[in-house]
Amino acid sequence: MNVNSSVSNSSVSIKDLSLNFGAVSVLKDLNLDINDGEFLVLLGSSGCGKSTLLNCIAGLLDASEGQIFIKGKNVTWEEPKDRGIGMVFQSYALYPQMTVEKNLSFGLRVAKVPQAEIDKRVARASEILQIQPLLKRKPAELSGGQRQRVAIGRALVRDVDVFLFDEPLSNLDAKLRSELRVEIKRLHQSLKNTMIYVTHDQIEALTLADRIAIMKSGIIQQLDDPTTIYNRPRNLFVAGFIGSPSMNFLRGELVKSGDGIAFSANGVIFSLAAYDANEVLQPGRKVVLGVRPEHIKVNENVGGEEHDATVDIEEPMGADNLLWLKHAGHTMSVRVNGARRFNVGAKVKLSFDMTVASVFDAESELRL
Amino acid sequence: MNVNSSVSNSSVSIKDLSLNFGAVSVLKDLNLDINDGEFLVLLGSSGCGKSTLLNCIAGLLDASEGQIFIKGKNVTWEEPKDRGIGMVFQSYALYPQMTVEKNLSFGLRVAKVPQAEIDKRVARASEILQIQPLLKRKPAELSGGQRQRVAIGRALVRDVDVFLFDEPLSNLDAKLRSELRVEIKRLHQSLKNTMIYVTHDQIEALTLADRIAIMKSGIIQQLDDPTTIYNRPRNLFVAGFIGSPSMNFLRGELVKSGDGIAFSANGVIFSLAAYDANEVLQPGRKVVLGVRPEHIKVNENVGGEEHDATVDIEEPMGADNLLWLKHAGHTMSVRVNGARRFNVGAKVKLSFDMTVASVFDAESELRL
Amino acid sequence: MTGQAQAGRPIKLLRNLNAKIASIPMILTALVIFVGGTFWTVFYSFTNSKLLPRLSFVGIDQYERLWAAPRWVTAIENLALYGVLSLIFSLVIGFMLAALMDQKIRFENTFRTIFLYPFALSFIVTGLVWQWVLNPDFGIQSVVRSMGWTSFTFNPLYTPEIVIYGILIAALWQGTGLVMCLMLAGLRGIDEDIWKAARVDGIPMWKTYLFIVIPMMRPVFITTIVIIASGIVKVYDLVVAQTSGGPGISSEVPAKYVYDYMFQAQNLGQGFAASTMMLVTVAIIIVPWAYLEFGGGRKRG
Amino acid sequence: MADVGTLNTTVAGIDAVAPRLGEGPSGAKPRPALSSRNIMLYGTLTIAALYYLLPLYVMVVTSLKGMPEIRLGNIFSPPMEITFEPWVKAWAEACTGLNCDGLSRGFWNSVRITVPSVIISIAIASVNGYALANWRFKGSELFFSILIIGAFIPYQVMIYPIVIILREIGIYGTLTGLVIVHSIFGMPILTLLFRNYFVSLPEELFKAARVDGAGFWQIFLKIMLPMSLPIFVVAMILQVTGIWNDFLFGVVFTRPDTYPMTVQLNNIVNSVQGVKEYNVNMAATILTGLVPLIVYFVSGRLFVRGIAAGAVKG
Amino acid sequence: TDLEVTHWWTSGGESAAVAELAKAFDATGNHWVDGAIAGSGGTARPIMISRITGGDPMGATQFNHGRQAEELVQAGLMRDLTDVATAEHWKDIIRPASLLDSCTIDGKIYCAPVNIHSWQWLWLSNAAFKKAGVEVPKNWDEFVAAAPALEKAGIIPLAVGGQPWQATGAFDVLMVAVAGKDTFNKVFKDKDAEVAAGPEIAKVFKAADDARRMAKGSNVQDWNQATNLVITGKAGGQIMGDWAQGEFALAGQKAGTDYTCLPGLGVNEIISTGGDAFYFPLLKDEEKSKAQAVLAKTLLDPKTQVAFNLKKGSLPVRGDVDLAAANDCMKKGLDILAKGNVIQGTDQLLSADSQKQKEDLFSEFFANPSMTPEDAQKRFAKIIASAD
Ligand SMILES: Nc1ncnc2c1ncn2[C@@H]1O[C@H](COP(=O)(O)OP(=O)(O)OP(=O)(O)O)[C@@H](O)[C@H]1O
Ligand SMILES: Nc1ncnc2c1ncn2[C@@H]1O[C@H](COP(=O)(O)OP(=O)(O)OP(=O)(O)O)[C@@H](O)[C@H]1O
Ligand SMILES: [Mg+2]
Ligand SMILES: [Mg+2]
Repeated sequence: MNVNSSVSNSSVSIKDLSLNFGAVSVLKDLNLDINDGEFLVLLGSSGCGKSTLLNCIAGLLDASEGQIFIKGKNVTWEEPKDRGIGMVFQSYALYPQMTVEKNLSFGLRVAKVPQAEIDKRVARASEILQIQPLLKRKPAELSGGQRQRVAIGRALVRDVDVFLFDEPLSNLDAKLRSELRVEIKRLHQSLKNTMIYVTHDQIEALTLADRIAIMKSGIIQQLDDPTTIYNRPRNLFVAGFIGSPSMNFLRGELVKSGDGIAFSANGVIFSLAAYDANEVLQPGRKVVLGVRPEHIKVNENVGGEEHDATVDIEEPMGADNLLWLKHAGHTMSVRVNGARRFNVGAKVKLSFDMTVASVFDAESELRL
Repeated sequence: MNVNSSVSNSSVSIKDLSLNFGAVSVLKDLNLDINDGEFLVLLGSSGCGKSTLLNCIAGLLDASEGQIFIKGKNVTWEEPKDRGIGMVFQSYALYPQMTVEKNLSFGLRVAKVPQAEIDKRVARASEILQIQPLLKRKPAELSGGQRQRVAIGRALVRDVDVFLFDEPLSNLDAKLRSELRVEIKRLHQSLKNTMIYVTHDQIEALTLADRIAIMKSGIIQQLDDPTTIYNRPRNLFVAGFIGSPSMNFLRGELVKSGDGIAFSANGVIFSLAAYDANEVLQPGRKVVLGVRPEHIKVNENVGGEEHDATVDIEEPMGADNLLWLKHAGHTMSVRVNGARRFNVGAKVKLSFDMTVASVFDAESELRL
Repeated sequence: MTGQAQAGRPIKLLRNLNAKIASIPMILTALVIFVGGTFWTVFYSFTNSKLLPRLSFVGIDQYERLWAAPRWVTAIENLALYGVLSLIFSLVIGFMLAALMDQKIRFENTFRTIFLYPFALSFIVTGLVWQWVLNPDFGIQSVVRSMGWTSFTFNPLYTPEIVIYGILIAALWQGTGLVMCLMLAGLRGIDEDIWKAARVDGIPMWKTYLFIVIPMMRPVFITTIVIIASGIVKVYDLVVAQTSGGPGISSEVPAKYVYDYMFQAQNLGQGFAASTMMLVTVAIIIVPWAYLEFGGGRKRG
Repeated sequence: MADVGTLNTTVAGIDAVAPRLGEGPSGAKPRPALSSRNIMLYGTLTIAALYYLLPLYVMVVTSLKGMPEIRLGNIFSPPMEITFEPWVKAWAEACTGLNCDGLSRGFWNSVRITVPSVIISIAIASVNGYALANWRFKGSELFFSILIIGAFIPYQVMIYPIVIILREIGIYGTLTGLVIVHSIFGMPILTLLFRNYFVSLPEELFKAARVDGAGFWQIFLKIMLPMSLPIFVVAMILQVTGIWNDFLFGVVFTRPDTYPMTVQLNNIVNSVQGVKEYNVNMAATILTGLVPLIVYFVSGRLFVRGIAAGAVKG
Repeated sequence: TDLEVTHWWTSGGESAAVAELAKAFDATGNHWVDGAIAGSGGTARPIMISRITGGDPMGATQFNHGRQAEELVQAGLMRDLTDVATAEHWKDIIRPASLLDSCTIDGKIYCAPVNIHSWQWLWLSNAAFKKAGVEVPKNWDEFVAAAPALEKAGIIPLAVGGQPWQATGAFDVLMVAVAGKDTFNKVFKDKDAEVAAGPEIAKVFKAADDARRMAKGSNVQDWNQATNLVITGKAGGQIMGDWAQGEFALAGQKAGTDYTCLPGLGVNEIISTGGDAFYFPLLKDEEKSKAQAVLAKTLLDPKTQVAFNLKKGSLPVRGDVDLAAANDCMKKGLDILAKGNVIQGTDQLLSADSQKQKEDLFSEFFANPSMTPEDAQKRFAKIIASAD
């Protein structure tokens, strides 16, 4: 056994992992340590390599370079079944010709686990997931949500250390998705396994994760807890990727203004007195100012100057109302309470909450 | 021409429409009047008959019974092309081997529209949709959003009175979806055509619609503007269908309480003094109380009594934070500001905003 | 660290050993029979082997003789004519039948069975039946004559100029059913919405087929063409059963030339040279296709 | 339930505004059964069907006539006097050389050849397709490409080398040898079919089984096979008809006492005793084609489905 | 012992003849397993050869004696029959001697000839000529002259089947008749291309041109179907080997009354002495080897020879048998044979390869009226030039 002190306290540890499909390099020198019992979400847009990474961890794809440790053991060349992982797929991947019960027990039967033990584990898993009434049915006779539950059960019976989920909820409709999301969260709270969860839905990522790894083109952009990711995105990409609608970005430069520093774009000045890290800001620097839609107040001053804007589009979404405003030559989205309604073309005053804004270097795109 | 006074002021009018597939009745005696220039959204879960209705309007399916009028003309037996409609499909349905330009102009060329006119219309449509740079490309070389824009363009060049959209955004990812949603909204504001839009995404429905028709099993449950639908759902189905997470429902009965009426469930009393229609409420009636997650306040009194609850699950979603609370034997979802965080197991106090709650008869399931 | 990992790295050849073992029959077939056999044949085409293969090289003599032989030239011409016509007609007829079948017709099963059943019959049987139907003394010609049109002449099998069409009729009868099936499967795979979009655009049915659906069915057409083409190159039994290459040499085909010279004329060298030429023809058509279709490797998640 | 209540109120609400049906067309557009479209459609199909049925009809009719009636001429006229003599003769009495037991002997030979050949060739090809779809290894695509190109190589090119190879292993002229030959030549197209089919199955299923610990054979037998009925039917039909109908291999790789039915058919048809006995020939022809025909009639529907699943991929 | 014997004798007369061989062999206590392969030599030979080279040889097999099995012998696949031949004195009884020469390679004998077939016969239907109102012709020229009359009566003058060897055979027959024995030998034995391109052969092509014209409309494939046209009076005549006689006999027709035979086309009474022979592949099984020897002996047994050849319509290979039962035509043949007016068959003179090329040429020539005799002759000369 290759027990290695640097990885022994993490459940899954990936060292310098690279993976190429022919000439295309999909994962690039990736490092990732996942703690025991942690719920880690891999978030990124389509094609960024999330599934590829997950498949590497599962042993379904061979790494081109690098190593993978699970529970301190080097499993880089182990068969999937010997890695102590269970996996749940987007399309459920239930064996269509087997009943739910057979689906759950297939892996155990293949591994020649004694029947009594199989029965026990199936019973336990189906109790946890409340699928006892479905045991005799075939997958075709189940609804999407039920299928996904069975798929989770299949990982559950294997009594593994690490659960891998590859977009398990993408095929479900919005309502079911939010229901199962809660169930998975509850499952994690009760099992306390390590879980690695791939998704491109940021709501899932934000709600489920202990930590989120945001990926782009095979590289992890930021690995942090959801709050940090949301409030202090490391770079422009993360800032734009997380949050719906996107953070508003304004390109401009830093200027001196009275006693402190301010941001100027298209001749409009925004005081940055309230910005949390304003000691690193130097005048003259080209920067991008990012403000989330919910941090812009309409006709309600939260400190700092007020800006004139016109309502361009209103999108009432029930609890919230989303406004698209024209302001000094760019469009801005602002989220207000669903009860507040505006007319298209109405003139309003905006106030920016700079305590929670972000300033990025225009060139390196890193947060300052 | 069968101009009929009762339909002349509406753009599309459907009378007693029924449609059966063999023995299965999919649409049942459906009546619907859509005003000129209105944006009507057909909202319902999968299989409820939305597409079927849209296809009937387009003339792609023959009604079993009933009539359809467009611009006052009875088109029940007309060919699709003669109905003055344009249609946009979920799968885009672009002709894959033709360039974007050919896709846009093919229908016109077949209809022997003069070339000059074709050029003019294509130019106009591509300008509106900003797809001029794509005109020479083939669909395979376009992104999903671009494809959908071309599909809209194809309807646009036909200069039609009525636009039909069948879940045009379902195949796009979340980010693109919200972008195109805004574009469609803008398009409607500038064209002012009648638009009928099928979706099962309530956000789309709420943000886009002038009026929403909520369907279930081929029957329209409620036809109203989004605010009414959201705030005063006609029945339990609509109330539960709209809003995410769903409205919280409590089953119980009405009781007298002091000076007014109150709701009682599992021994907990909720005063309905603030309910907007409390004059129709009679004590003793079995009812369901519905309160939306954002209308429950945590540790913040908005009037009425306070209720004890325990935090079961916390789902931080960035701007908002969704709490699942255990309260008197049932689970309740509550939406709070994203900055407010709670620990699982924390004890909190809830306060219900009854001014915006709904009370439904337990039997007829209609809102009181 | 890296050292450790390398130590654990198993020998490449042994990974997925079962898959490799299971593929042995395929590998053997590919290498020994298809590659080995082909090379063997090409190799011996440069010898003057007669009844038995022997290693006495004569350079390209066999090829010179081959291309000087009127029968070979006729065979190649016939194959080209037959190939082009049967390709076109199979596709056209197969597609039209499929398009008709796709109109939600009644008795679809019956019609499909009728169109498909000849495919179950061998070329030998097909050849015999059509020889009989086209026989001038008993078949169509005599029947039409007996109905009063005494000067009616339809005798393809004994008329050198048109004998290849007689064979074509039989080949189409046998093969179009399968083409129809393939096309039907392709048509059913076309997105329903495309049809709807075309109807809303007011595009007539035939234009929709011609300009939209057929181009969309490219993969199906390719598969079909490959299947038809591989049959065309090999056409042998049908000709033997129907005309034996006659009258004269007017319905000879290359495969028959190969067989005749290899076995009847006991001139293996000549037969090998002829088969090598067939192979070259096939390679010119097929290699680019196979490369495009399978060489690049399909992308998978 | 709620529906009924809502239905009534909803409809009532709208009813108050709009009167019931207006004038003009209503309901489904009438489509006469004898529209010109239908006449064209069914007319064309029927004519095509006649073309396809004609030879079968001629075969059957001819096989039921006596020779004198055939000589009279019209091949299309129904038999004036039905005789089963030709059938009996074709099945049990027709001679080739000194053997006068008709097709009956060839029938059982064909069965003995077809059954193992079909089973073995499908078994091999399905495993190939599965390995190619799910367990690619270095070079697997190359072998596959060779195989596909091999489908185009005229059989004549390879007969001679195969004769030599079989002779060297010492199984020339045996049933084993013939089964191997059929497996070899069925391999390209069958492997293609199976590969395409297995590629079209969701790959996640395969991955799930691997995570579950199933190996190469377990996944194949327990997961893939049960899902592959349509493609197996297609393969079975293709092979049964292909092998049953085979003439060239049957004649080259067997000996007279194991000649398959097609060779016997050819012998009977070509063993002309004076005048050609067309009725016997036709009866023999039908008898020979009967097995594949029955297979088609019975499983034709599955065939089309399987073709759609395996052969035609997007 | 069971011995499988392959052959391509499947027509009516032929199989009756084979039955005689089988009967005689079975009488020796062995068993003749019949391996008939229908079609013609062209179909059957490849199968036989691939079985022999493939290591699955039969007990005995028919070939046309001559050069068809040459290489098999050279490859050591065939059994040496010299011991049987010596014991049975084949050298003395077989006549003409060229038959045994064709079986001899490097001084060893490898086959047992069973019959002599000659190609040089014109078979005429008396009924057809009667119907056309002309005399039954006495030679080729008269036949050509009678053709228009036959045609007028709706009779095809000359029946030629579609199988390529029929056209080739007819041409060879015409060559002997028109150009004579010497030219024939110069062309086929010496492979003299100059003669083949010369005026003598041009005459032959002229005759072939006539034959081609007269053969238009035959519309049959097999030789016996063509013969059947003559038998039924649908055709005036047919150039075919003496095996056609079997068909006439089977149809119950009598030479002289129902049909007429003209050896050497009535021009040059010379016959070729091709024929069939049995070869015996080398077998490992001792028992079978012995049975092979028995079979070889049986085949040349006088009684077998008579019975077989009467049915087959061919001439026996030994001169010492009594053929009283022979019919007119056969007797004519025997006479010619006795006179020594014989030539070797083209099967013996040319390799199968050259034969095939010839077949290709003449089947094309007969089917394609637009091919001029001159062009055909040029190609013919080329084939002869490269022949071996
Ligand atoms: N077998 C393969 N051969 C070549 N390229 C591949 C293969 N599998 C994946 N890729 C490429 O690798 C990249 C990453 O793919 P991957 O499936 O990991 O993306 P993903 O992040 O899971 O996306 P999605 O959200 O769409 O599932 C993509 O660009 C894809 O095209
Ligand atoms: N051609 C058909 N034959 C029989 N039933 C059909 C047919 N088309 C649709 N249906 C049935 O009609 C019902 C309504 O279908 P429809 O497509 O209108 O639903 P939808 O509301 O558009 O759903 P989705 O959101 O999934 O698109 C479904 O139950 C469906 O099964
Ligand atoms: Mg993925
Ligand atoms: Mg739909």
